[in-house]
Amino acid sequence: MTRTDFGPPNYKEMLPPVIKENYGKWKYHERVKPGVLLHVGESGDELYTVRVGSGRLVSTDWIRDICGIAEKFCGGHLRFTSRHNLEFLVSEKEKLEPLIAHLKEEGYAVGGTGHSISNPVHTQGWIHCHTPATDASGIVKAVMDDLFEYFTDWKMPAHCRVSLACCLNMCGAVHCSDIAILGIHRKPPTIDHDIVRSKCEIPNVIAACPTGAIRPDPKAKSLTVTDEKCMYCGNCYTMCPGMPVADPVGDGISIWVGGKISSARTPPKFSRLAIPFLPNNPPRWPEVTDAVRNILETWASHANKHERMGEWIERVGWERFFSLTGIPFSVQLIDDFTLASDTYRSTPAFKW
Amino acid sequence: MTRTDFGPPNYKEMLPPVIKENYGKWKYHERVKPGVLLHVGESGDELYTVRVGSGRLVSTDWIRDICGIAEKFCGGHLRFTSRHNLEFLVSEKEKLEPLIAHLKEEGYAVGGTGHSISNPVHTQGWIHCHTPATDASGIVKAVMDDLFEYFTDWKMPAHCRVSLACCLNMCGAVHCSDIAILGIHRKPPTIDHDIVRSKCEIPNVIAACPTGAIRPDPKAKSLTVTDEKCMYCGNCYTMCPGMPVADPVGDGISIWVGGKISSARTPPKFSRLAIPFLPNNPPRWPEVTDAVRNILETWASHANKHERMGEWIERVGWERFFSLTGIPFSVQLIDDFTLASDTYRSTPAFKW
Amino acid sequence: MTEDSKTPLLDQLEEGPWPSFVTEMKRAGEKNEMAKDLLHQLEKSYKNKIGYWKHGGIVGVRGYGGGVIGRYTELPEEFPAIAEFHTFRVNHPSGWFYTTDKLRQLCDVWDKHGSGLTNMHGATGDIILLGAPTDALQPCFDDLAEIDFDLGGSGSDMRTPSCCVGPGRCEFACVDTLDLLHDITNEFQDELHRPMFPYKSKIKISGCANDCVASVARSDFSVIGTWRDEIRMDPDEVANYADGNMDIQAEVVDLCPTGCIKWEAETKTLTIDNGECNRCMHCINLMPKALRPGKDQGATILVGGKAPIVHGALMAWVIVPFMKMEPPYDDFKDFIRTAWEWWDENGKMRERIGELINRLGMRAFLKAMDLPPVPQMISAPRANPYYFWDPEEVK
Amino acid sequence: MTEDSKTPLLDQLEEGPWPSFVTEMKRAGEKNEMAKDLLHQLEKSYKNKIGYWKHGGIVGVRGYGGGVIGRYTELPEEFPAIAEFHTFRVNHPSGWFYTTDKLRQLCDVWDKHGSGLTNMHGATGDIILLGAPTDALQPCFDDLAEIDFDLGGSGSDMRTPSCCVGPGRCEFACVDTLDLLHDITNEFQDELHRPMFPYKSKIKISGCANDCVASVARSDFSVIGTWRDEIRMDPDEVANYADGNMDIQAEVVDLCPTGCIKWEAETKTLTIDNGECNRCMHCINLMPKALRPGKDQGATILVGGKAPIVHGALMAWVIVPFMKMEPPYDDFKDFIRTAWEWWDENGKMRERIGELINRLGMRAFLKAMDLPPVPQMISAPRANPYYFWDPEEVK
Ligand code: SRM
Ligand code: SRM
Ligand code: SRM
Ligand code: SRM
Ligand code: SF4
Ligand code: SF4
Ligand code: SF4
Ligand code: SF4
Ligand code: SF4
Ligand code: SF4
Ligand code: SF4
Ligand code: SF4
Repeated sequence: MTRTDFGPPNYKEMLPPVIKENYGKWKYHERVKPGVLLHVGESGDELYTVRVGSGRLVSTDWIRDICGIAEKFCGGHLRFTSRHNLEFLVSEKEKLEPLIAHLKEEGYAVGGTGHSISNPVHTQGWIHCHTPATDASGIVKAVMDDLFEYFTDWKMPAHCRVSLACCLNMCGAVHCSDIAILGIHRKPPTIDHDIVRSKCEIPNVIAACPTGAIRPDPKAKSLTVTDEKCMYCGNCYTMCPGMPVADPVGDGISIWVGGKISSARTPPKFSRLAIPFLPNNPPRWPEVTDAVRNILETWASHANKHERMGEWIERVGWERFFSLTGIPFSVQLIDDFTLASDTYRSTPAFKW
Repeated sequence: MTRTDFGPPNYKEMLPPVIKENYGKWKYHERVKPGVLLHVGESGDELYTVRVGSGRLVSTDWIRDICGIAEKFCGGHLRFTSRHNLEFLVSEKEKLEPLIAHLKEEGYAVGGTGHSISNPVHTQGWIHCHTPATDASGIVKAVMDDLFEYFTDWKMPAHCRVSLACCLNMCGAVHCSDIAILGIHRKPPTIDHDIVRSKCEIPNVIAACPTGAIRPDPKAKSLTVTDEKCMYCGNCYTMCPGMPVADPVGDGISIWVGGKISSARTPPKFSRLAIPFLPNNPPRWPEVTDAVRNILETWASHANKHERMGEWIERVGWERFFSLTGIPFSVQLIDDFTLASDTYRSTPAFKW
Repeated sequence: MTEDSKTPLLDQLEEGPWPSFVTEMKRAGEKNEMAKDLLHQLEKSYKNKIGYWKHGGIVGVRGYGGGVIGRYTELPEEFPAIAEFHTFRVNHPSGWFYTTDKLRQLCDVWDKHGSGLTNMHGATGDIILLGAPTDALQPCFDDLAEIDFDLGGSGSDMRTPSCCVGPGRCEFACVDTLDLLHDITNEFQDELHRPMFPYKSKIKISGCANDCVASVARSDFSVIGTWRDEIRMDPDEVANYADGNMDIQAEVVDLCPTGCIKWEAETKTLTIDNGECNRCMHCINLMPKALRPGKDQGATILVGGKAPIVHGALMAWVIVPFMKMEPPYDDFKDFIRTAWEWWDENGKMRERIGELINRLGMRAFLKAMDLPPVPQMISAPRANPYYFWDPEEVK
Repeated sequence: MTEDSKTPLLDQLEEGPWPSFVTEMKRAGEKNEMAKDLLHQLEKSYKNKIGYWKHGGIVGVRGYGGGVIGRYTELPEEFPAIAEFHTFRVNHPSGWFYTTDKLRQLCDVWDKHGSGLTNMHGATGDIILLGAPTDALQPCFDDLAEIDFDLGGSGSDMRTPSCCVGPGRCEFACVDTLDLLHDITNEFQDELHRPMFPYKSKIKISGCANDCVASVARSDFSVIGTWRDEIRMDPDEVANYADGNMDIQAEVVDLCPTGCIKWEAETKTLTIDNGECNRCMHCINLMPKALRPGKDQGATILVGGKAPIVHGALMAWVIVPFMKMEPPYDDFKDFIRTAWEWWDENGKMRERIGELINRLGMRAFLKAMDLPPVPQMISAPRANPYYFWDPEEVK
């Protein structure tokens, strides 16, 4: 019998000695410089953290590379962050600068702490998922190449979380990001009746559609889709390969802004639609990188210190967000889903 | 043939000379004292307004009384306000104080301007409507007797609009009032099958129910109601006298707070449920008058200057509203209707 | 209160400083049986905690489809005088201004035909003449017509529109509320008097964002005056307010929702960044002598306000951020007509226009109105990805 | 980039300062056919702007109902090495802490059985081992078990829970996130490994309201550390921050959401009215050396967060304002079990617990959980009158 249900490795065995000794007894931290944190324990012990950007889709070779570095500078300990960055944990101060120098030499990206953008949380895209409307890793690479200075430096009034999901399933906390890049389909599934007949269980496909858009077509022994009811979720495709929703023209990117997770100052907020559609333009998605940079820089140059994207927009108003960014306001942005009426404006007090 | 469609009397013929002359050319106003306004025209002309509380349900004798007063002091002109107060329009300053003295002598209630409570907008109640869950005029009288000092004086940080509606139809802007007193039914209709059979068109009754709670009962040639689906709107009773919803035990009062109409400072707000049920206790509804006074005075003693009820509550938080007023928080206050999820709290940042 | 009073409960409501409707009912009751029976039926309601009215057939006057609310007591044997007790909704003059002559005429007509009891006014704005038997309706209306009082709305029609006092007595008015109201009421007489819509439709007009007629909460079409240029300022008067007992920093500046107004206490200088002002009226309200709305005036039109039946209350939504409002108000009338048409074509029975917009989506409404989407219409863009693309949009 | 490169589009993503996943794919491709085919299929996607994966049957390893995601290329002739390309979700250690030994062991196993490509980590927190053929699954898992790596969740089970770094390296942690995570992951092994629920269920744990693991947005059960007593203050350190380059008035006080914190610049005195503080963390974030969370620590439990499928995204809602969080965490485990039971009994297929609460009403959920309603659960009470009374409540 195989062993089962033994659970994950015990974290206690993974912790470096300085953490074991100061566990739960950290006193304060300082942001030493971009990419470098210092945590000080009640004992007076110091722990430096050097944060390094990661492409997340990495080879075992890369993992061995970073293990080598950690062995050299960190007693063989490292961790990853909730946004998939890599963190080197340095307990001997004298190793800090050599580590940083080594990292820079080897081309690692040090940054992502404090008022910077961090690693965009992202998903599979064309690499491994069956419902994507775009790629994930490629756009992230293009966006981060473009915004690299904001990762390695503190040039923004607050931190800014960029995230990406390649379809409405929104794997990741995309829906509450300062800037969210979301792949969307815009066409109902095309139906390959032969495949439907041969490979799909028609009742299951019908049941899978959340909007009731699919009806049986008994004559054709297949299905029909009421296009106006379809919101392109791809659930039918998951059940039945004869109903793909992906389409090179229909698929692309939407941009959402102003979301937030932390409760610091203001409660968490959902991101809201700012740009309903940009085309897929691999390998560098220039329309997307331009849009993200424009939004980021408009915010960075207008917001107050410590004011997140969503807090800034709430202060100046969405009408000002659109006039300052120059993003055209389009009908797609006006909600017409379940809670729509809560987003309509019931006051003549708005800005021109 | 009768004359039809000739429209309302022309307001131009109703205006006093000072208004005709300064029409659209008023320059500013001053609040002289509670109940008295001064408007000054660009011409320098002055118009004093003396506001008098009205029971709204008045006899022709009362109208003739006030006509007499207006003839004596105001050249035969008067107006009513959007909250059903009476306004005497005085263009000769020397008549102002004699008018006020006369009004006080005759027992009229002068007040309702500025930071005071005004006339509660209200409805028919047991006087003339067929769906009330309570009376209107009686509660208003009881509440205003109790709060009279707040009508004649400026003792509050901002103005406070109290309104009443005797059923969910909410005739009046009850749903956006600082304090709303709302009659509610709490029991599904009782069915008198004989009346249903003899007087009601069953399909129409079924169609009238907004929640689909009514089904035909073909055997009894009558109807049944699925009690759990009924929200006591009385639509069925409107169609069919055999289905009354009113009930001495089921009926009573709910109290709502924090609504607002003007866009001054903050956008309009809906009133929200604070007390789900108080019994009908005529003629003076002491539970209701106590509740209203408690809410009003808690607000008045805690709010900042110019801060309306809803603005205060938003600043301190609903948890504080309940702890300061001592009103128990009950499950009825938690929304479970269409937009419910927008009212749940998605942050650990709240007050104990 | 004598010992054998027949209304011991109501009698208690003759005490206290607030005007007593019971006293009014008694005054009317002295000369009128209907008023007397009404009082006694009400006493019974107070005793038993329940109403005694029922819905009846439709009643009315010749040539009109609405304007009279039918009402019958459940207890005609006990209270025969109010066996039929219908009310008139009489269209009030703009701004509820009256000459006493006019009011006295009205009283005479009502004493002749009805209970002698009224509501001055109803929650929609009408003069409510409270209670007359079926037979009296036509003669009463004929006499009302004689003195130039026409009926208001009821049923599935345009309801009696109303407006704030506006230019009649308020320096803030950015539209001539009284004139606009009178004009459209006359324009839409047919819609007012003959139910023709899926449900009721209300228009209310306020001269500024203070919205003294509560239009945003209770009208399908809310017209609210505003301006597009700059707040007019008289710096000397600003200084006077400061010299008076106003703490301009705390009372004005700190409460400005956009933070666009600044106060320099030393130099007594107030500056407004008008581009960032949302025209909420707060500063103007506090310093009317010093600040005034701009000169390029017009109105914001909001659509969809209503009470909660059946899907919950709605506040009206900005649909036209700015419309000039000058006689003959053609743009506005066209707007209303187009909206009614769309509603009439698409609305279900008892579906207000706001509910229809909610059901079919703002997109469909804007398309029907041929209006461009602008951010002023929303407080925030959608947070969900469920936009249904039109094939036209996908190329 | 040679002229006959087979991946001219992807090659462009090897340039630029951000780490390149293409370089990683090429590195893996040098020793592994799967990685090479993956690269080429991706190039084709880049060219044609479409993906080439399809959903397949269920794959897995013995004794487990989840933890492996099946994947098949639509183009097996063109890319035979990835005809089957399933991924493992491997349960990470709390806080994503590793020794390099452990990681190297993992790399060895993966190089032996799979593509040599990984995600460190997946969006739920697992180690994602990206791509192995069906045959390799069991042997690979056996080797993983050998080095003590167990599978994470997939399908309608409890998904791999995750937590912030917490007491491991953060002075703000009010719960021992790492220990709690490890404990419950072990407690709920069955729920993690054998899909048994209506749909997926996620637990995430953050040590404070900064919520560094984004629990509020993306977990059915969000555990967020907090305190009930007073913020601890070191006045000398406050003064030090002021002497540094922090504008305490502008950066801290003016941004405090409750206005409960005051700064006297002359005396350098900071005072907090803790009764009015909502523990948002802002002031503490800015002055960690001077301010610390209180000592009476525990967690707020929020329920219902999720992505938008099908009714729109939800953020989790406060259900338990405060719960002590100490080993063996029985209260918490009972809470989770009771909630799962209710969900399991009442939930439809593919209905997350937040959607179920929305459908059946908070009232039903609180009743099932035997929890009293408190104002902390809501941001505002209902604005509609549609409460359906229980006959029990009406007497
Ligand atoms: C390492 C990490 C936790 C982990 O377990 O991995 C972490 C670590 C810290 N966070 Fe965080 N946060 C981490 C993800 C997050 C997230 C989650 C996310 O981004 O998906 C959030 C919520 C984001 C949001 O609100 O949208 C988050 C919101 C914060 C905040 C609130 C900022 C705000 O003002 O809104 C603080 C407070 C601050 O920055 O002063 C904070 C503070 C901190 C501190 C200063 C806590 C401490 O004393 O050690 C840590 C260093 C922050 C820094 O980067 O400068 N952390 N932090 C995560 C690093 C992710 C990364 O690689 O970039
Ligand atoms: C691998 C991963 C993305 C990644 O690149 O990291 C992922 C990949 C998939 N997710 Fe996810 N989800 C992943 C984290 C998430 C998250 C984030 C989280 O867990 O914190 C979410 C949002 C939070 C939530 O659960 O609501 C998420 C929300 C979804 C949804 C929408 C669920 C909803 O209720 O709205 C679906 C659709 C579904 O379940 O049918 C979905 C479905 C899928 C499927 C299984 C596609 C499908 O419909 O069959 C994807 C498989 C891709 C593949 O072939 O590898 N995935 N998915 C993440 C899991 C890695 C891990 O175990 O660590
Ligand atoms: C006479 C009347 C208009 C009419 O056509 O009848 C009127 C008249 C004035 N209103 Fe009003 N308002 C009148 C109903 C309203 C309403 C409607 C309602 O209460 O149903 C509102 C909206 C209420 C709400 O927001 O819930 C209203 C919100 C205001 C405001 C905004 C106050 C705020 O800060 O929120 C102002 C500005 C102010 O008070 O400084 C205002 C200001 C004024 C001014 C000062 C305007 C002016 O310059 O003349 C008038 C005297 C106010 C006073 O009473 O001190 N008026 N005012 C109405 C008197 C009703 C009554 O008898 O009490
Ligand atoms: C008389 C009046 C109350 C008062 O005491 O002032 C009144 C009385 C009635 N209203 Fe009303 N409504 C009156 C103003 C309003 C208002 C306020 C307004 O117009 O500004 C509203 C809220 C605004 C709105 O329209 O949404 C209002 C919302 C309703 C509703 C709910 C409509 C909705 O869409 O939610 C109903 C129910 C219905 O139409 O079936 C209703 C129905 C009724 C009926 C006809 C009862 C019925 O279901 O048959 C009442 C007749 C009472 C009677 O026998 O006299 N009444 N009703 C008001 C009309 C007087 C006038 O013409 O001036
Ligand atoms: S977001 Fe959609 S396409 Fe992307 S990994 Fe998740 S389920 Fe797949
Ligand atoms: S894509 Fe989604 S909404 Fe459209 S038919 Fe398929 S299952 Fe239904
Ligand atoms: S609120 Fe209800 S009971 Fe009162 S008058 Fe209006 S419809 Fe009648
Ligand atoms: S009272 Fe309203 S909800 Fe109840 S059965 Fe009658 S019509 Fe339906
Ligand atoms: S709404 Fe404005 S214009 Fe009209 S009365 Fe009120 S303050 Fe004056
Ligand atoms: S009108 Fe309102 S927003 Fe404009 S300056 Fe005055 S207070 Fe500020
Ligand atoms: S959530 Fe709080 S305790 Fe956890 S890492 Fe972030 S700041 Fe520290
Ligand atoms: S934790 Fe937040 S609410 Fe409390 S004092 Fe600090 S900033 Fe203010």
